[in-house]
Amino acid sequence: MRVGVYICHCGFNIAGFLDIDELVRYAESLNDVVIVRDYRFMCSNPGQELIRDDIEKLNLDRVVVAACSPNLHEATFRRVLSESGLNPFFLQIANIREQCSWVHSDKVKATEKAKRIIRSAVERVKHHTALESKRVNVIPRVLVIGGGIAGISASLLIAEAGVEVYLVEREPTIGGNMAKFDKVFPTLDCAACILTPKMTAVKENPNIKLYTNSEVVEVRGSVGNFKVKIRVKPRFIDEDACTGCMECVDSCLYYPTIPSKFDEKIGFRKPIYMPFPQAIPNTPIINPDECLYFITNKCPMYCEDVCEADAINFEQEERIEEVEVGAIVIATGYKLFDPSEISEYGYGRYKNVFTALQVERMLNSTGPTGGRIVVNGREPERVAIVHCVGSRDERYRRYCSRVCCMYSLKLAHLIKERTNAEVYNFYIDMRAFGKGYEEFYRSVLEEVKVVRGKVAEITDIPMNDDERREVERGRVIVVFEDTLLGRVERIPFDMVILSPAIEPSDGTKELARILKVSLDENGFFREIHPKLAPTVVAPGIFVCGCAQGPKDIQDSVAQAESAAGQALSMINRGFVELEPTTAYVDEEKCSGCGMCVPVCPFQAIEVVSVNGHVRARIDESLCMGCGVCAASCPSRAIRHRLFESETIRAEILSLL
Amino acid sequence: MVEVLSESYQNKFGYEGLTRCYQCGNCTAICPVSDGRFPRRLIAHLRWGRIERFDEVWLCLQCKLCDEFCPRDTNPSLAMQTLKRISVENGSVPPHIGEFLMNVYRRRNPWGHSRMKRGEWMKDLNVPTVKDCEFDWLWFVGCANSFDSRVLGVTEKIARILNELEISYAVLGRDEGCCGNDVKRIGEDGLFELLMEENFKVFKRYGVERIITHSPHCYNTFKNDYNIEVKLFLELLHDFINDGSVELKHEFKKVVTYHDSCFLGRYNNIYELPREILRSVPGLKLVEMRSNRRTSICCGGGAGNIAVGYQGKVQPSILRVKEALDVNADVLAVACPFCKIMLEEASKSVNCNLKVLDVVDIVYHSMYGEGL
Amino acid sequence: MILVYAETFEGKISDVTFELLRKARELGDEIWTVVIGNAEIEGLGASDKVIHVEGERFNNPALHRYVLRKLIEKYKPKKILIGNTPIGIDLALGIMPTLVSCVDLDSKAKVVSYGGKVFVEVEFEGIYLINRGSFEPLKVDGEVEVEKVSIDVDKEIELLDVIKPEVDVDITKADVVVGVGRGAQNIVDLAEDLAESLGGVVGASRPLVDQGILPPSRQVGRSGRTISPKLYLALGISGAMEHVEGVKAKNVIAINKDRKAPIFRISRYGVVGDVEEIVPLLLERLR
Amino acid sequence: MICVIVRAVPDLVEGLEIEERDVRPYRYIANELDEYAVEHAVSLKEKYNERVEVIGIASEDAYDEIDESLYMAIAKGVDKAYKVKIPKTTSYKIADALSDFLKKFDIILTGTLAVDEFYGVLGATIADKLDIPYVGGVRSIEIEGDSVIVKKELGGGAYLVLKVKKPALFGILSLEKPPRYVPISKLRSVMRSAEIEELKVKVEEDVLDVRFLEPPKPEVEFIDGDPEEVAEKLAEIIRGLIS
Repeated sequence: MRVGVYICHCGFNIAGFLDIDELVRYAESLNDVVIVRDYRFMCSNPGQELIRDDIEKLNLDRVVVAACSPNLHEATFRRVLSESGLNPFFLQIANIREQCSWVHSDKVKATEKAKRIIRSAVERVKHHTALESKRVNVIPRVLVIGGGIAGISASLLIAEAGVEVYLVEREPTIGGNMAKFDKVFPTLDCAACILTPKMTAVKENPNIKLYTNSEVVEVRGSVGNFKVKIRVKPRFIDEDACTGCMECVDSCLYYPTIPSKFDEKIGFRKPIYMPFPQAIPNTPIINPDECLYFITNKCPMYCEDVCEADAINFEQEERIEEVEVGAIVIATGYKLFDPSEISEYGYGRYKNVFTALQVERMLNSTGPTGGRIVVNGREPERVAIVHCVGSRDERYRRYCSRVCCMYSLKLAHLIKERTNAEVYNFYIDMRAFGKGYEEFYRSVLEEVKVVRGKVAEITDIPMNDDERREVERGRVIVVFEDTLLGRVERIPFDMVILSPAIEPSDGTKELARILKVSLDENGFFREIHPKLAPTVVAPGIFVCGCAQGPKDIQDSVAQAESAAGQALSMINRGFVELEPTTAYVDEEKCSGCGMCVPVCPFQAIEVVSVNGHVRARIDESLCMGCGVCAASCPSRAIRHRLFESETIRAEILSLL
Repeated sequence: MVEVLSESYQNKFGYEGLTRCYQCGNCTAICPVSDGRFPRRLIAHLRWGRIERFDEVWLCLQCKLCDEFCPRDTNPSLAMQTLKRISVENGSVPPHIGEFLMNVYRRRNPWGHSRMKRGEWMKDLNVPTVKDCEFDWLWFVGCANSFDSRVLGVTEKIARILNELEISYAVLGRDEGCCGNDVKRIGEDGLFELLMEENFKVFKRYGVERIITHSPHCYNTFKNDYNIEVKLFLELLHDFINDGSVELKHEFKKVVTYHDSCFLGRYNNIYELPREILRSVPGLKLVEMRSNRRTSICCGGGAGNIAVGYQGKVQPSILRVKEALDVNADVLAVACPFCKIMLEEASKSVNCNLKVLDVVDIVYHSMYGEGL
Repeated sequence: MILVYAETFEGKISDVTFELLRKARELGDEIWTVVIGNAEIEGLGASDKVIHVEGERFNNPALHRYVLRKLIEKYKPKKILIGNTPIGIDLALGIMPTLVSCVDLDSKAKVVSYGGKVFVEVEFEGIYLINRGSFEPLKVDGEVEVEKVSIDVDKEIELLDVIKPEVDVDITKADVVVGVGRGAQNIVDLAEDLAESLGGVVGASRPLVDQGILPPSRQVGRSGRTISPKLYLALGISGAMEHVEGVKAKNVIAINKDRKAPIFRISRYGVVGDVEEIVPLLLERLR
Repeated sequence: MICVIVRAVPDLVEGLEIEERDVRPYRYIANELDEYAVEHAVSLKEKYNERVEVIGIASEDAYDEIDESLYMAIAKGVDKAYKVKIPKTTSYKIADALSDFLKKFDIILTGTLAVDEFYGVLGATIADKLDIPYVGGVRSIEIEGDSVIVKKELGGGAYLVLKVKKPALFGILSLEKPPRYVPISKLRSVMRSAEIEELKVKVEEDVLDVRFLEPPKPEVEFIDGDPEEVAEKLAEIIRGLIS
């Protein structure tokens, strides 16, 4: 064997800490090593050229690159090998940056460790065998999960490229949280005016198959070839027949007493309802848990009577639809953190404490108050907007929710616009980072009072009797320190608006389980690389919008279109190349016990009969190379390419 | 005057929460005794290693209320304890704290009472001492319960109940020292270590393995600093009420509100135990004050302030009594001798009819129909 | 011959001197009273003779011990009576035994020592530093023989200044303190009047100070001031330890509703009753 | 150079046993006013860079117990500590014995009085023995060249300001600000490292013929009657007490 070892300086990242000369000397002493070279940036063109030259001139048959993590440049160097006529898998990366130079404080000891890392790579690479990559065709259809602004944007872009889209939405209508807003920052556009045309476009695009009131319940397969089960819950009104005349809703004898989820529970609806007038599909829905027909079976069913289109169908049942797609876009969005968890803010206890979304609904002309701000039947004279409710808080959500500062300012502006109230914004740090945001912040500063200090407590109990008189009749007192003045104050308010943290929407964990992808520490979908692959969750699975982390509408849309672009790019190419580092079965040894079947997270293994013997079989197009089956096999019949027992053994022994 | 702390100081005292603080002011806003910028500004100063007004730190009662409200796990109370430690190390403690510490050093109690008189309360009570019997439990009586006339009644009742229940217990009498809980909160670690060494020596001498105590202060330090097995007298009482050994026969027809001791509540998460005991008293109506459980405010007696009373402008004990009056309580129940001392004094200051009673007082009354 | 030291302050003979004269008279020996520095010689009729050591320089009490030493060497008195005061204490001398905190001297001298915890009886002859209030004062006007003596003192102690008490009320220095507690919080004005009529000041227990009824400078107790008046009149004070520890009064009179109130334990006289009822009546009589 | 004399006295808080011919304390402690004197001396050291030494005087019983106070003084900044064992004796004999040792100091401080002192005043006696000026009742001390400016308390809020030529001895009565606190860790490390020199001085015995008695316990006398009567009696009593 002829092994070449290439040690990268990575500028100062490695050379600034490890003794490169020492490493070179050491590598040269290793068995079978015929050439050792070091270079400032091995990943650069001249660096790659060094390897190419050596393969050719020195007849190398194995290459070790001692550099950064294989996540970054393994593909680069594999290509170098393959261009030089060597099998690309005759490469091993020795990670002496992330696992060595960056993380240690003792240079001498670190250099010793780097030597071992290089030695183990050399020992290992000698056991590598030639592998061939496989190609799988990509099904030219895309599943988009979630019909908020991100899901809508992604679906439209894909559909407009002529690719079929299945858009699955859990709620009875698409539009998501954006549909609840009145206006959006910083432009103060009417949210409905810019959203509803897109919603209609979804409805009208023949390439989009819309499933509302539906959920993804199962996903099998892998990149290019996903098999998806969608549960479509009955709406009890035929979408195709319904004209959206709303006669059925009007005729329902039930009083609108059910808190509307869409109106954030400050508005009320009937068991048959349309979340909002521009809902898509423009079809009401009947909630069987609330409808008298379903509960008592004694309803006169006026709705059925008045429906001229005969769209009401109490017989509708839940069904499961199966679709096959090549790529999946996750756009499941967010929900608000429940501020009643912070008991000292009294949300849920005091009638004049609201969440930001509730106020959005109040401000919206289609909302429960028709766009008026009212608290206990009166227009508030003094309004507090509390930023960072649950965000940046070790006790609740540690992260910054990114949009609260801006939407809080927007709410402050809208309240000033609609009422004569005095508005206070309480913030910790004001984060107005986007395009046009600073300008917006500046303009809002002219009309509202902005206080630096986190609200500690909201209470209706006055400190002493004088205050009691002043704050009587339904006011609440906000207790805070103005940290710029260094003064603790208690100000009574008629209305307090909490700007809660943004958190992953309900069911995110379940969906991650179904998709076999991971979530980050805050419960959002974890991207492959936060900087360079922010919308990729796994091969063929993309994420956009708030499902990936809190963000505003423009970022959500940009990300949605990026995800759509990634999906289209895959479909356009028509195939995906699969890593050959998969597991395979040594049929001689396999006893057919089936232990491996349930442990495979990708359902890639089944037990089949081979020549009358029961044997495990691995579908290598589904195998993601995780190795769980190999580890679980009691007879060591499952092996793993590039991670053969001998290879690993050689690697470990050389480290000891 | 700005005092500059060297980095080694910050390292030495090992307080790590500082860099997390984002100066939101929650601690200040929620602190019942804050002058408007304490403790937030001190934390900012500490972070810079430059302290403008060191003496501000002595406002702190180490009640941990700010920790409960801190969104960043900064633990301001720990920062205050650290600053106190620095002050103590420099010998600059305010007179009332110096007096407290000297009293504990010389007499092993906050008030400077005679060590010889520590066992005087038990004169006619038939209380076994470690010297004259075998015992399972050491009853560590604590300074307040041994000396202060306002809580001696509670001590007597505990002794009677222990005797009646035939608990195998004994007290140290004159050999009992100070547990050092508040010494530690003041940041006088040297004195705390001295007390701990001495107490351990005494425990060893008499073969003490398990401790019961009524004072949450003793309980806290035994549990968390000494790491010795310790049980609250109330836990014992709770068990006996539940298994029927203690019968609560007599009605106590009063509206009672319970004041959480910092050292039971925020320090040790014991919120429900005393409430459950109170609820099991027939006729008693339990109501909650505006701040309760984890948001409960301090009586003002912690961190050495019990010796001469809290010296800050705002008396938290008075705020607390007013809270109790706001919910129309007849009785303010406490489970800590310090709380009883401070709140009884405050209820006199407010000039109201609010009675401050220990949970033990109420249980005793319900058991025997007397003692109030 | 008994020598009585007449303590003077700003040219006036202090009251304690007359107390000493009463005892000296009882002892029956010849009495010489020593006045040092410029002073108005008044009320010393009980003594047989006054030795007056004049001189501007001797207005400085710190020099009196050296004058006294010379007088002792010169006249060799058997007993010397001196008030146990901040000035008197300096007159303890190395050349003649001194008995401190003396409260009586007949055949044997009686002394209060060990912080008041022990009485000592001793046969003694020398300088007696006698506690204030031990005897009834005996002030006798009338002619008395004055012998002017001039004495030279070599010690270099120079009087630079005399600082007079600040006008603000200092309860620690008052001879009479009227203490008000929670039971008397509605009659603080009456208590002020009562204190004024007795030439005293008003002190308070902690609750009243906490309520802001009286300033902290008036607080008596562990967390306030320690007072040592001749008379402490405790109105509506139950006598919590906190409070009682600050009371070092010679005489305590307490008025309280509760016969069991601990304040009575340190009281010489007690009244069980309502302060709001009794104080106005008392004030009427004392005016 | 400054010297402070610290006496071990009975710890009155812990109580005493009174026998006719003797008083037996349960514990000893440094005389509080002497500790104030240490405080003054340390302040002088800080301000004028004077060397400060302290001498502890203790009977056989208290000979070990005085150590803590001396170590405390060292922890506060005193440069050197001595101690002397004394038999049953009087201030006069102690003054005789110590005057030689004290000669070299130009400022000597001690408490104006000790709690168990009734026969002689140690400070004043030593001053007379050394033939140097003595001022008792001192609250504050400043050094000005070869003189010392002291503030002497007269009671009732009045003070004398005196200028005294060194060498001199002062009896301390009070402090202008409370004594500094010595962290126990520092005290313990001083106890481990510092040394107290035992001064070999012969102090003569001197036993007085005294009897020790329990002080009379005042009993409260309740004044009964209707309010008018009570007020009348009370007024009479009060007049009697304050006249």
